[in-house]
Formats: sequence, structure tokens, C-alpha cells
Amino acid sequence: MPVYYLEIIVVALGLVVLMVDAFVKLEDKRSLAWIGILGLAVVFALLFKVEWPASTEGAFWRFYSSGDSLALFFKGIAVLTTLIVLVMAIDYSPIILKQIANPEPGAHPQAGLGECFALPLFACAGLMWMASANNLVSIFVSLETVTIAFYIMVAYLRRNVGSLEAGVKYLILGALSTGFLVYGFAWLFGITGSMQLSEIATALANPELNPTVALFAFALILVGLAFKIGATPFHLWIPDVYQGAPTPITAFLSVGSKAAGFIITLRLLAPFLGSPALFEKVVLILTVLAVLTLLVGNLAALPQKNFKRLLAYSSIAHAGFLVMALACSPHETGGEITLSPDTVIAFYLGAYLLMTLLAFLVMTTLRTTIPGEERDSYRGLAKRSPFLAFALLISMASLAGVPLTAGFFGKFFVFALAVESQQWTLLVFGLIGAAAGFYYYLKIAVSMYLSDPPQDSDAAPISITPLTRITLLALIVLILLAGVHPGVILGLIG
Amino acid sequence: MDSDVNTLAWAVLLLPLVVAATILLGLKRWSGLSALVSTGSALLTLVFCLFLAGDGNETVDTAAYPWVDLGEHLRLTIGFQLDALSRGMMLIVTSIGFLVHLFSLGYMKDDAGKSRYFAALSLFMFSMTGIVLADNFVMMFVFWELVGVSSYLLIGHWFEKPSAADAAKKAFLTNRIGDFGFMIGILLVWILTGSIYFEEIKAAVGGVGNLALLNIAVLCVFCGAVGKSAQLPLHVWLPDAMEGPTPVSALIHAATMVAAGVFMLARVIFLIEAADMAATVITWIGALTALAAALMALQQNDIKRILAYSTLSQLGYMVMAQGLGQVGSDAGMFHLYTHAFFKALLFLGAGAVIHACHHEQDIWKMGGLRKKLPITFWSFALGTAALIAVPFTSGFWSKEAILETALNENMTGPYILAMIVAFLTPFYMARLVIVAFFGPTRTKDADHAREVGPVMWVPLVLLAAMAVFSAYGFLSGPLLARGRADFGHLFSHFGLTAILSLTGLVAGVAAAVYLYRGKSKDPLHIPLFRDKFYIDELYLGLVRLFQDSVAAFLDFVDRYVIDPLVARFPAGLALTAGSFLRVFQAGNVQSYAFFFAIGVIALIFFLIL
Amino acid sequence: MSTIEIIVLLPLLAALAVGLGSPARLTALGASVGVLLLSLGTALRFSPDLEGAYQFTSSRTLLEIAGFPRLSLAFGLDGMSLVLLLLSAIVLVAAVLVAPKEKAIKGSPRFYYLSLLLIAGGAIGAFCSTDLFFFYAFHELALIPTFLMIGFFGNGENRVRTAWTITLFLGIGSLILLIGLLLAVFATGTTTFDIPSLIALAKTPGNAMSEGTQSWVFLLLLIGFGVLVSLFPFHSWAAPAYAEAPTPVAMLHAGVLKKFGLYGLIRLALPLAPAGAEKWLNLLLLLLIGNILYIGLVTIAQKKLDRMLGYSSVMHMGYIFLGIAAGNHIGLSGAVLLMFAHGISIALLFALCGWIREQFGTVDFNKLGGLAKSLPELGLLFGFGVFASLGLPGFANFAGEIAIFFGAFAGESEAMTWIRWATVGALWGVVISAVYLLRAYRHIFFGPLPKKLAVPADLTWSMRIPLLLLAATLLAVGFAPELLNQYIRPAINGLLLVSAG
Amino acid sequence: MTFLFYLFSALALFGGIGVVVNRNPVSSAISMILSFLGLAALFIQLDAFLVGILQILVYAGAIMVLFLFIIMLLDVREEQRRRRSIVHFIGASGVAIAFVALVITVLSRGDIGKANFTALTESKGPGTSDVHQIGELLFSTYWFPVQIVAVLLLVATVGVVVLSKKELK
Amino acid sequence: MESALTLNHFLFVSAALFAIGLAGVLLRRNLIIIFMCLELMLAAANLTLVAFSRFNVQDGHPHYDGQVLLFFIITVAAAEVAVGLAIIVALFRTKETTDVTKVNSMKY
Repeated sequence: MPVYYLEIIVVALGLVVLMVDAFVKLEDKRSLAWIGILGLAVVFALLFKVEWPASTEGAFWRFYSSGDSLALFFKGIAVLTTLIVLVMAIDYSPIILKQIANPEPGAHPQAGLGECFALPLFACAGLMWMASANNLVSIFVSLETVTIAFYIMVAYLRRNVGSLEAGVKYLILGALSTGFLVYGFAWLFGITGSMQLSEIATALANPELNPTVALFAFALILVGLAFKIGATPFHLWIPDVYQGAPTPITAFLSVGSKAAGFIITLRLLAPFLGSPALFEKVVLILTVLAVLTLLVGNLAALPQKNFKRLLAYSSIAHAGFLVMALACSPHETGGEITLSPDTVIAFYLGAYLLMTLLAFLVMTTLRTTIPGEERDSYRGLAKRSPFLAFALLISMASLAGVPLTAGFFGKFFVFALAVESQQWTLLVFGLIGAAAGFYYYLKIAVSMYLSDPPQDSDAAPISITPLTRITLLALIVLILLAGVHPGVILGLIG
Repeated sequence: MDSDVNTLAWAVLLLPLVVAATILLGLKRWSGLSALVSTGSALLTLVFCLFLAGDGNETVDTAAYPWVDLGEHLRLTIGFQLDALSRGMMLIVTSIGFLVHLFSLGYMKDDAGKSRYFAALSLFMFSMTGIVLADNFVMMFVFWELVGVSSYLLIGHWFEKPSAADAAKKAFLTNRIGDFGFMIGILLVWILTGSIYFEEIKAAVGGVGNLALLNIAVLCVFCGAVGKSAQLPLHVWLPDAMEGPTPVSALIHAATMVAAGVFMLARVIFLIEAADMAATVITWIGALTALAAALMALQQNDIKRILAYSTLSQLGYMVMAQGLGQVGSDAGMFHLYTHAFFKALLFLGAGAVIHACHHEQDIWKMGGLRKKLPITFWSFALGTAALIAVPFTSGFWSKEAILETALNENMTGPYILAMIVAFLTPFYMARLVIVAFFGPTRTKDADHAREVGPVMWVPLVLLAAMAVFSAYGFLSGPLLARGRADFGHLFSHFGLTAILSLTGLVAGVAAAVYLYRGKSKDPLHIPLFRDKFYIDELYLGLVRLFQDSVAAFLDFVDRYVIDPLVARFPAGLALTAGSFLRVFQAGNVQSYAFFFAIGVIALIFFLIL
Repeated sequence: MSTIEIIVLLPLLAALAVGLGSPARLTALGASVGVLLLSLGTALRFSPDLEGAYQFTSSRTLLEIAGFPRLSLAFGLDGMSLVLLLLSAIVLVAAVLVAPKEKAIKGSPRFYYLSLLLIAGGAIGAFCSTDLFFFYAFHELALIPTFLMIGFFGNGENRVRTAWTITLFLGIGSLILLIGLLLAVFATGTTTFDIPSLIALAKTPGNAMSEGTQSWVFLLLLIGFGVLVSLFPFHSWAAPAYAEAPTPVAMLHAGVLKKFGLYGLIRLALPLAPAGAEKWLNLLLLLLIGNILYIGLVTIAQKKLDRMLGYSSVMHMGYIFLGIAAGNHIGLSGAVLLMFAHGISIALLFALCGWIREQFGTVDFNKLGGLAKSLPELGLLFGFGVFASLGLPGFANFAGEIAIFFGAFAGESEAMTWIRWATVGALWGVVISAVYLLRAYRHIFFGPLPKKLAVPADLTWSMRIPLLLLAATLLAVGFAPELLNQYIRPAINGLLLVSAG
Repeated sequence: MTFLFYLFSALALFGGIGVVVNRNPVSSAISMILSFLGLAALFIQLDAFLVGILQILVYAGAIMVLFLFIIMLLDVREEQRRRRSIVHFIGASGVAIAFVALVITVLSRGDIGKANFTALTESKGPGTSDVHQIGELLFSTYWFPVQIVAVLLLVATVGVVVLSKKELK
Repeated sequence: MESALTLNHFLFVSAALFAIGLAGVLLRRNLIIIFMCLELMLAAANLTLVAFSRFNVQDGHPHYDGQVLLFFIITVAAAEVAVGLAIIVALFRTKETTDVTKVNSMKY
């Protein structure tokens, strides 16, 4: 099956959900999510079946990279994330309904829920297009598709001040970063005379290139990208938006959006890194960004008491490690080094997907039974629900980078890369970051395992739907499996 | 024949260990049986040792047990050096050991921890045997330590008594300090000569280049002897060790533990001979110990303590002798041999007295025991005679030998000190005998004293005989490398030494008789001597100052400096930084945009700079 | 499945089984006895003649990207790891036996035994791995359960805080270690994580690291491993952690897991960066003297048995470091021997300390006394522990210590080198350890019995068996160190052969 | 032409400044329309007729009307002064000036900008106008991004409905 | 086209307008105005794009790829405005304000 069918199927899925929502009278609109979940599962399976066309002539391939297994991997991330987000959305739907439902008689009690399941699908299609985009235009449009979908989804709880506030903040800063990105695109187009990344790379490799102008364009683009991936100092939106957004959407933002941001970043950085005149400066600035991000993400997380915000800082922290990998880009591609930043980042994001989604999944499952998102609400969880506590423990251990979990290999590869490219400064800060990580992640474990449950909590057992349970189990198994056998993920990168 | 010797030696070594283990594992509940087994084994080892001694005086190679093989440079083995020195020493050790076992059967009859006592006694015999038979330094050190621990168990036998428990600890720790030096010494000798085996060291010691280090090495080795033989400044444990049961005191003081130090020096006399400076130091230390201990003995009231200090004093003689070369060493061993018998006699006699007086140990609360305990008295008196070197008793010959050697070696200073001791010893011993055995009985306990049973007095009588005659050739000949006869040339003329020591003897006894006859209270009052020159107090102060308060201080440092510095400070720094970073996260989107813009400016600036 | 794979996986599978609902104590006991028997069987089948070569090897390749070091789940034993495997197995059996019965555990017994098995599994896995990655990872595996055990089942008010401290310390230590290891791997430009191949590569002429790199590698490994072994001044986690950990955890951690760092230094740091070792020798000497003398004095100041034991275990690490600093056959053999001996003796002492705490509710020296009279068995076994710990001949510790001292003194020079001075300091430490250990013994077992103290019955058989197992091991190895030395000797020979070549 | 450039530039820039400084939202919006008109004129001056027109139609027309509509709908009042407005003013204008300064540096260092525009080939024939050219590009080469934009617009539509419908049915 | 006008002229105007928009974003309190300023920035960026499109002449024509991108940008901007205003309206409905300084319930 040609690869570009995948996005079409996903878009079609979204349309089906919308149509069914509009024209079929459903008692429980949550079954709409099943369409998405099953459909995405099929798409995920199809990912292993795609064919690349023999000929890449034709207009289409100007915008869509071919023979690109990295893109495929990121499409996989997008699909899987969306799938799990839909699973979460089912659990989370009572809260969504509370915030948007229409009290009037006659209205469907679940009005507005169908769109909630359709939008992630469209966003997913956008993310998949981003993974394959190899042209400034397709990068821009796919990126904006995703961004606009996220504006809506973040602000989805339209009676909830927090959600709307998050929406507004994301909107304003997102538009700001889009402005810079567009401005940067304009400059890049101006100095290279092309929108095609391959042609841009050729143009930038020209030794007569004026480095100032190129670096200016680079700076502007980097701003836009740093915003997407949450690198300091363009990370400030993350904690607030993550906190305010509906939890499944936070998960989506934290994994899907970030992963797509990274694939775009990899694509856009490649021409600059390939230019001998620019290489050093680019790496230097990436190093600075990485150091700042590592410090801010990890240190600011230390005093954090709200679990959702903590995960936000953690997402910044992990962005730090990822940027660190970027900054370890080799001067010349090929040669001895084959543990390329691309592979490392892809692996890291794969691992990050598993562990972050696991954490968020536990969080959404609990959201209806425990009072809030503060860390203290998780006190004594081990006594109330050993399974959820264990799941969260695995997730935290993996995020902290304890060996034999997927998260460790992520850090391991990043550190290996840094050692190999002799980025000692980065190593030191990576070390500080990882050390701080131990503290704040395990703090959750302390709450769950070592503290008594809060006085006012009811001791009622927490129910978990079978779907959630299976998803949780699958994630746990994958984390542990990838922790012993990283080939599980690395094999997919190809 | 050699294989027989081999078997015998191993049997001598291992029998007590097996007995100790058996008692510990199986016989604990049958205390009487334990005691008998232990005593029987002591007798058996004595017999074995007699066989060994009868085997002749030549050195025999025996099979060694490969204990640890650490590559080509160091193979630690358990093997025996069976020569005249060790055979003789073994005989002393086992014979005294057997007698102490025998005596203990009576003395410890009703003790609750009888099994434990005899197990420890056997362990002690095992350890002591190991020291004597050792053919290398490491093996000697191994058993050296084991002697330490078994003496710990014996001294602390009555561990409910805080004083006993403390004394045991003190003995062990003081010995450990000595062992600290000993181990360094062993290591230094090893790097200098390349071996830990006595015979190999003897062969290699001539080739040592770094003589200064050799001197230090010998002094370090000597430290071990200072600890075990309770020389200045590590003598403090020995008087306290009187807290143990009296037979233990006899064992430790007479022939075994304290003798081990002297024996060890005799064993490595070739090293001492090669290190002049160290030899001088050893002589001086010995002489000073002899004098200091004698002075302390003057003012003690506890019968066992007086004997303890006299032991110290006599050990001083022996150690002093070790610094005088091969001849001196043999003289020292000679004295060790004679001393073993009369001191065991004195201790057991004291034990009998104490036993009879219902565990009263203060001589001023005794008196008139001459008539109540005639056998004890007479044997005690013979022992005293030997100790104060009444001519023709065993002690006389050995002491003269040491003094003569000192004179011959031109060690005038130590010689003078030793002569003063020769006056002091008769004085305090006479004081003891007069106060305890003569005059009226002073307390009810002394009044009710009855002669002890034969199990206890038979050893006394045997020992009394030895105290008088042991120096003579028919007894000492087979036992010693060099006995009285070999020192004949020293006694060939009635010289300065004889005159001086006889004068000292007469003067000492006379002074004691004059001062103490018929007194019920001590007419002399010298706090400095009574309080042992305040050395214990000094040590206590030093320990408090340099150990306890430094420890407390370091504990404080560890809690409030190191831990905060290594752990809390970085953690706090990170937390503070984290809290500071929250300042940027003020919730206002416009301020975010502002930082965003600043970031853009900075980014562009650095990139196009 | 090779034998070693079974040995390594047995505790982990047992942990899984416990997690899934099999009877906790029984499963744990079965698994640990199984491990012990298998390890003993391995020891019997081990041929000591093969110098330094790994035996019973097995390997499964997990990850192979061209250019990146190959990763495989590989196990194997040489004499040194065999000794540590035996140590783990013995202490594990004792720890499981000492662990309270299910009913006596407040909280989830399932969780208790699961964590215990994981800790042991981590330790065993680390000692048996011949792949650098799993060598590291297995050690870390034990970290989280240790953390939870201390925080959850620990005793004392500050247990959560203590759990924190140990986790952060060990976590950070491991991170530093990780970087050191990565640096070493990439500096040799190698394509494998296989430890023997790595070492062989590092020795290939032209492939050796530059001295500057070696210096960094060794320093990082020293600090990384050092933190795990509570090298001064990174020791402040140890005493409170051991004092507050549940007894079996203290036994396993102080006895077994801590040895990982020392093992790593011998196994990796010395052969990979010999020049670095030489360069940092004096620093190491300084730090180990800190361990011995400074910590020794701190130990003297302790007023509670558990903390005292904690500090003493920190102090004794100094001797092993000294053996490592010596770097020669004698010293390294001694270090390995002492690792084993210390593991057993400290496990014995912690087990007894736990029993005392449980029975009397206190381990304060001032509140105890005179126990030897009414509890002679306890007194005897404790005495074994004390005397083993202070290095009395006849116990295994002595053999190790004396070898270390000789090793540190060895050399052609007839003068006092730095390491010899350090040895003199270490020897004084022997006096110090006698001071505090005898003080403890004196306070708890000698003297009169305090009036308020209610004395329980002496040790039951369920308690005696593990303790006797440990004590018997100590005595057996003490009397015949060759029991273990026969394995250690060829391993160290091989190691030095490689280092020299 | 130069004069026209300066004129329209001024219009665009002052319009922009008007947006920022007017405290009345309606005036801001009107200023914005002016600015867009100036901008559109500049586009046309750069021979980009289609996008110039689009700028007027879409931006100045549709978008700004939407803004105005919302301003009216929400009855947004005149903005109140901040307490420390001067600080904000300095901060914001500082950032703006710094940005411009940096761009000037870039422009002065870069050489491409100093060159004159090359003249276009005068081609008068069917299919050569930029409307024609761009239209063809959009529906031939660029068909794929157009499809994506279609999805984007769908998403936006759905989103706007969900977010702003008074009550969902 | 007269020779006096260079590319720099246009680029400068574009940058200045961009900076003005940025200043507006930082300065204004009304969310709607801020949003307008963001659109202004986007439009300013467009000028650069057009200028470069005109500058990079291809076959005697402006480089139309730039203008096509501009077309997409305008489209996207329109969609963005629609969604953005929807969000702002929704916020106004619940919070009765469009003042950005009052939208700060989540912090730290």
C-alpha cells in the first residue's frame, strides 16, 4: 500500500467520526472513540505494510519525502499517541461533558463529545504529514494544521477557565512563534531561492554563502522550533498550557506535538548542520539551548507539587536531553559514527511516548476518583490501587532513567552520543539534570508508596475499564521490554 | 621419626582447639565433663611435649599447612619450627598450663560458667602453642591475636562485674595497640628481607641495606612484645587483668601470655642483634619497666596486684635481657623459665589464700595465715624466696645471669636500675608475706580460713619444688638451650653483681621487717607509687581527649559539615535554583512573550555576533 | 538456558511469581536456596586452572547497530565473580530466613519479598554479567526496591528521608559511573560492551587510551563506584540507611550490593585505566584513610548499635580500597577475600542487630547490658560477628586484611612509600575498630543487666539457622581461606596478566 | 516609484504604530486596515498583484472585519493604563528597537540585499499574469498542500463551532 | 523599477513592521489587540517573502513559490484568526474580560 494512503485513511476516519456523530443517533457517544481506536490500530498495523513507490517523479514528492523510515517511525509515534489519547479521552469524557454540556432539556446529554474524538484524528493526520514533510510549504501547512487543532483541543473545555486560559496562552505564544517561523522561512527562501529542503541544503553548503544572513534565518526558524519542542527560553508556555488543557490533550501535546516538533527540527537543522560555514555556530547555540533547557526543566521541577505541572517540567527536561542529542551532531555525516542524533532522538521519543503516556493514562484514570492533580492526591495510592501505583512507579522510574526501563536507554544513548562527540559541558549538565530527575520523579513514588492516604479520601477501590487496563499493561510491558532489549524500538527506526 | 614429630606437633597444637570446639558445641551442659576433658587434654599435651623434648635439640622441618597462597611472593603457611627454644618453651607452657587446669578444677568448681571457662582455657593453650611453635611471623601473629582474644575471654570471665568486663576490654585493646606496631614490624621486616620465615629472615638479615629502617622495624616488632609482655608504656592492662579468676592470673602471668613477648624477642634475637639502636632501646625499656613496676608494687594492698606488679618487674628483667644479644636473650629465657614456676606458685598460693579467705584480697584484712594455711604458707614462702633471689633458689641464678650479662655488655644505666629493683623486690615481697601471713588475724574471713584441698595444694607443692630446684641442670638441662650450667662462667667469680644483689636482698628484707612487723596499717604513704604514677589516669585523660572527644567532634563534623557539604548543600542549591526559576513562570502570558522576545534577541545576537 | 542464566533469572522470576500471587516467603526461600545450591554446584564444577578466563559463559545478542557497541545479555563467571556469587547466595538465603514471617509484616508481605528478591537478583545479575551494560543495569535494578523497602518497611522516624538520601546518592553515583564507563568504551573505540573484549582491546597496542583519557576514566569510575561503596567523603548515606533499613535489606545491601562498586573497580577501572590508577593513587590513599581513620573515629562516637554497624561497614570499605590501591596480586586477592568476608560478617551483625531491635525495641547502648548471661547463644554469635569484624584470625576477615596489608607493603623499594604510610594508618584503624566493636560488645552483653530490661527467650532455631550459616562460613573461610583463594588466585592472575600485557 | 515606496512604507509603518498606540480598539483596528493597505501597495510595487489584492481582500477585508465584529460583539472598552506603563513601554520598545537594530546589522553585513532588483521579462500573453501562474501552481504542483489546508480549514470550522456555539445540541 | 530601491528597503520595512507588531504584543493589554498585532507580524513577514520572491527572479518572472507560500500563509492566518477569536470569545463568556493581565490563574 502506498505510504500516503495512511494519512488519507486517518483523515477519513476523522470524517467518519464526524459524520456518524452528525447523522447517527447514538446513546453513548463514547463508542465513537472506538471507531478511531480501531481505525488507528489498523493504520498502525498498516505502517508495517507500506510500500515506497519506485518513481518519485511528480509534484507530490516535492512535499513528501520518500523512502524515509525515520518518517515512518514518527508516523508510528503519531498514530500510537493518538490511539492512546482516544483511550484516555473515553475515561476522561465525564469531565469533558461536565465542562461543555448543555443543561437544556432536549439536547443530547453528550453533545460536543463527538468532535472531541474527531479532532485528535485530524491532528494525527497533520502530525503524520509533518513527519514526511520535506518542503517549507508542506512543513508550514501541516504544522499549522496540527497547531490549530491543538488551539481548539486545549481550549476545548469551554466553560472551564483553566482550559480557556491555557488555550489563550497557547494561542498567543503559538501565533508569536508562527510569526517568527514564517519570517525565518521567508529569509531562508530568500537566501536559497528554494522551498525544497534538499535544494536549500545544497544552497547553504555553498562556500560563498554569507553566514550572517543564513544564521539570522536560522535563528528565526530555531525560535519557532524551540517553541514547539519546549526548549528554554521558549518553554514558558508549557507548564501553564499543560496544566490547563484537558489531560488527554496534555498527553497529546506532550508526546505527539513534541515528537512532530522534533522531526521538523531534525529536517530543518540538517541543511544548516550540513553547511561547513555554519556548523560550529549552530552546534554552539544548540549546546547553549540544551544546557539552559536541562537546567530549567530539571531544576524548576524540583519544588513542583502539582503532578500535571511536574510532567510539564519533565517534558521540558526531556526536551533538554533531546536538544542535547541534537547538539551532539557530528561534523560530517557518515564516517565511523552511526549512532546518529536522528536515531537517538527517535529512540528517545519512542521511549518517552511509552512512559509519558503511561503516566498520563494513570492520571486520567484517577481523575474521576481522586480530588485533584496535586502530588498529595496520590498519597497512599499503593494501598488503594496497587496496579495503578505500580504502573505509575514504572513510568516514573523510566522517566527518571532507571536501568532496565526504556527511559534509561534513551538517556544512555544521549550520553553515549555526548561522550562520543566529546561534549563535556553537556555531559556535566546532563548529569545534573538526570540527578535532579531522580529526585522529583521518585517523589511521586514516595507519595504513592511511603505516605498514608489523605484523611478525607474514600477507600473505595478504583475501577479500571478493561481497555485502559490492557493499554496500561501493554505500556508497562513495552517499557520493560525495551529496557532490556532496545531493539524493540530501535528496530522500527530501521 | 620425623613424621612422628610432625604428628606430635600437630597433635599438641590442635588438641586444645578440638577440645575447645567440642566443649562449645556439645559439652556445654555437662560442665564437669568439660572440665575433665579440658584438663585431660592439657595433661596429654604435656606428655606429648615431653616426647617432643626428648626427641633431641636439633631443628626439625615439619609439614606445613598452606593457609593462603598469595602468589609467588607470599605464601602464608602454618608450620612449625621445632628447635631447643620452642621445645623448652612448650614444656614450660604445657606444664604450667596443666597445673593451672588442675588447680582450676578445684577453684572453679562451683562456677556457673565452668564450661565456658575451660573452653577458653583450652583455646588459650591452643593459641599459646601456636605462638611457640610458629616458624613464621604471620603464623605467630595469628596466634598472637588469638592469645589476645582468649585472654579477653578469661579475664572477662565474670563479665557481669563491670570491672572485669572493662579489664578484659582494656587488656585486649592495649594488646591491639602493641599488635599495631608488631604488624608494621612484620611488614617492614618482610620488605627488608623478603621473607616472613624466621630461618629465611635470619639468613637474609645481613644483607639489609636500609639499617635505619631495620632498626625501626625491630622496634615495631618489639611493640608487639611491649603489648603482650606489658612493658612500659603498655603495662596498664596487666594489673587490671587480676579481675579474672586467679588461676587465669597465674596462667597469664607466669608462663604464657606475658612470656609470649619475651619468647618472641628471643625467637627473633638475630634481628635485634642486627639492630643496635633498637637493642639499646629494648634494654632501657625493660629496665625502666622493672623499676617502675617495683615502685608501684611497694604501695599495693591487693595480694594479687602486688604479684602482678612483681610480674611486670620481672618481665622488665627478661625484656632487658633480650636487648643484650644472644647471651642476654638466653639469660632472659632462663629467667622466664624459672620465673614461670615460682610465679605460678605465688599466684596459685595467692589463689589458695583468697579462696580460703572467702575471696578477700586485701592483705591488710588477712594476717596470721601462717598457722591457718601451713602448706600454702610454706610453698608461698619458697616462691617468695625464689622471686627475691635468695641464693641457690632458681630465681637467684637466672637473675644473676641477666645482671652479669648487662654488666658484661656495658649497659651501666640499665644495670643500676636493675640493681635498685633487686633491693625493691625483697622489700615489697617481704612486706606482703609479713602482713598477710604473720601477726594476728585481722578479720573474720581470715579467722575462718581453712587449708585448701589437695587438688589445690598438690600443684603448690610441686611448684614449690620447682621454684627451688628448677635452675639446676638436671631439670633445666633438657629444657633450655642454655641453662644455669651454661652461664657458669658468669658465676665463676664472686663479683660486683653478687655483692650488690645480696646487699639489696638483705637490706630489702630488713627494711620490710623493720617497717611492717606487727603493723595493722601501712606506715608508708606514697600516693605516687600507690596510684601507679598516675599513668592510668593519664591514659584515661588521653583517651578521653584524643579519642572520645575527637570522635565526638568528628561525629559532629560528619553530621553537620561533611553531610551538608556533600549532600545537603548541592541539593539545597538545586532546590533554590528551582524555586528561583519559578519566578519566570508568573502566569502572565505577556511576560512569557517578553521573555520569548528577549530569547529571540539573545539568540540572534549570539548567532550573528 | 545455561546454569548462570538460571541463577540470575531465578530470583527475578521468583519476584514475578510473588507479584502474581504465589506464597511469598515460600517462593523466596525456594528461589534463594535454589540459587545457593546452583552456585555451590557451579563452584564445584569450576576449574581453577583456567587463568582469568570466564567459564559457564552464555550470550544473547540484543542490539547490533553498526558502529555502536554491540549489546548482549551475556553472563559468565571467573574466580572473582564466583566468589561474589557465593557471597550473594549465602547472604540471600540468610536474609530471606531472617526476614519476618508474612503475618509479622506490616503492609504487604508480597511487596516485601518481591523487593527482597529484586535486590538480590540485581546483585547476582551484576556479578555474573560480562556485558558492561547489564553489569551496570542489574545493579541499578536493586536501587528502587531498596528505596521502597527502606521507606516503607524501615524503622525510625526519618526512614523516608533516609530512603531518599540513599537513592539520590546511589543514583547520582551511578550516573557518574555511567559516564565514566561510556567514556572508557568510546575511548577504546570499540564495538562491544563485552567486558573481556573491552579489556583486551584496551591493552592492544595502539588502541590504548591516552593518559589524559585514562586519568578521566579512572577518576570518574573511582567517584562513581566510590559513591556506591561509600568512599569518603561520599559516605553520609550509608550509616543512616543501614540503621533504618529493614534487617534483610541492610544485610543484602551492606553485605552484597555494596561490593558491586569494589568489584567494578577491580574488574574495570584497574585494567581499563592503569595509568589513571597510578595518577590518582595518592588521592585514593587519602580518601581511604578518610574511610578508615576518620570514619573509624566517627564510629566510636556512635551511641546506637545500628548506626555503629553502619559506620563500621563504611570504615571497612577502606581496607578493600587499600587492597585495590595496592593493585598487585597480593592486595587484590586480599581485597576480594575481604569483600566476601565483610559481606558475611556484616550480614551476621545486622541480622543480630535486627533481632535485638525487634526483641528489646531499642539498640541504644545505654539501655542494654548484660545480655550474655541470659542469652548466651546470642552473645556467642554476636561475639563471632564482632571478632570477625575486628579482624581476628580464624575468621575470614583476617585473611583478607592481612593479605591487603602485605599487598600494600609489597614492592622492591626499601623505603616508606606513600602507600606504606597509608597502610600504617590503616593498621591503626584495626585498633580503632577493636575499640568500638568491643565497646559495643561490652555495653550490650557485659556488665549488669539493666533492671527495666525484659529479657526474651534466646534465639529460636528459625533464627539460628541463618546465623549459623553465616558464622560457619566465616569460620570455614577463616581457617581455610584457600577454599575461596583457589578461585581468586587464577582470576587475579588473569587480571594482572592482562593488565601487564 | 521611490516616492511611492516611501509613502506606502510610511502608511504601513504608521498604521502599525497606530495599532499599538491607540487605546481604543476600534481605532486600532482601523489603523491596522490602513497598515494593510500600505502593505498591499508595497506588494503590488513588487509586482505581486495577486497577493496584493488578496492582502486587501482577505486581510483588510475579511479578517479585519471579523476583528471589528468581535470588538463590537464583546463591547470592548478603551484600554486602561497600566500601573507601571513606562516600564512596559521601555521594555517593549527596547525589544522592538533591538530587533530592528539586529536586522539592520544583518542587512548591512549581508550583500544580497544591497543589490538592485533584476528587471522582469515583459511578457504579454495569456497565461503569463501572476494570477494565472500562481493559480496553475496551486492546482498542479501544490495540490498536496492545498489538500492539507483543506483539512486545516475543516478543523478550524469544527473548532469554531464547538467553541463558540452558544449551546451544543 | 528604479535603481534607487534595493531589496534592503523592503526588508527593512518588513522588519520594522514586524518589530512594531512585536512591541504591540508586549505592550497591549487587550487580547484582541494582541492578536491583531500578531497578525501584523505575520503580514510583515509576508512582505519579506514577497520581496524575496521578486528578488529571486526565475525565467524573468518573480519566484512564484514564494507567493504561493504567501497564499497559504494568508489562508492559515485567516483560519487562525477564526479559531483564536472563538477562543477569546469563549474566554470572555466565562471570565467577562479580554484583559490579558487577568488571565493568570495558573502559574509557577
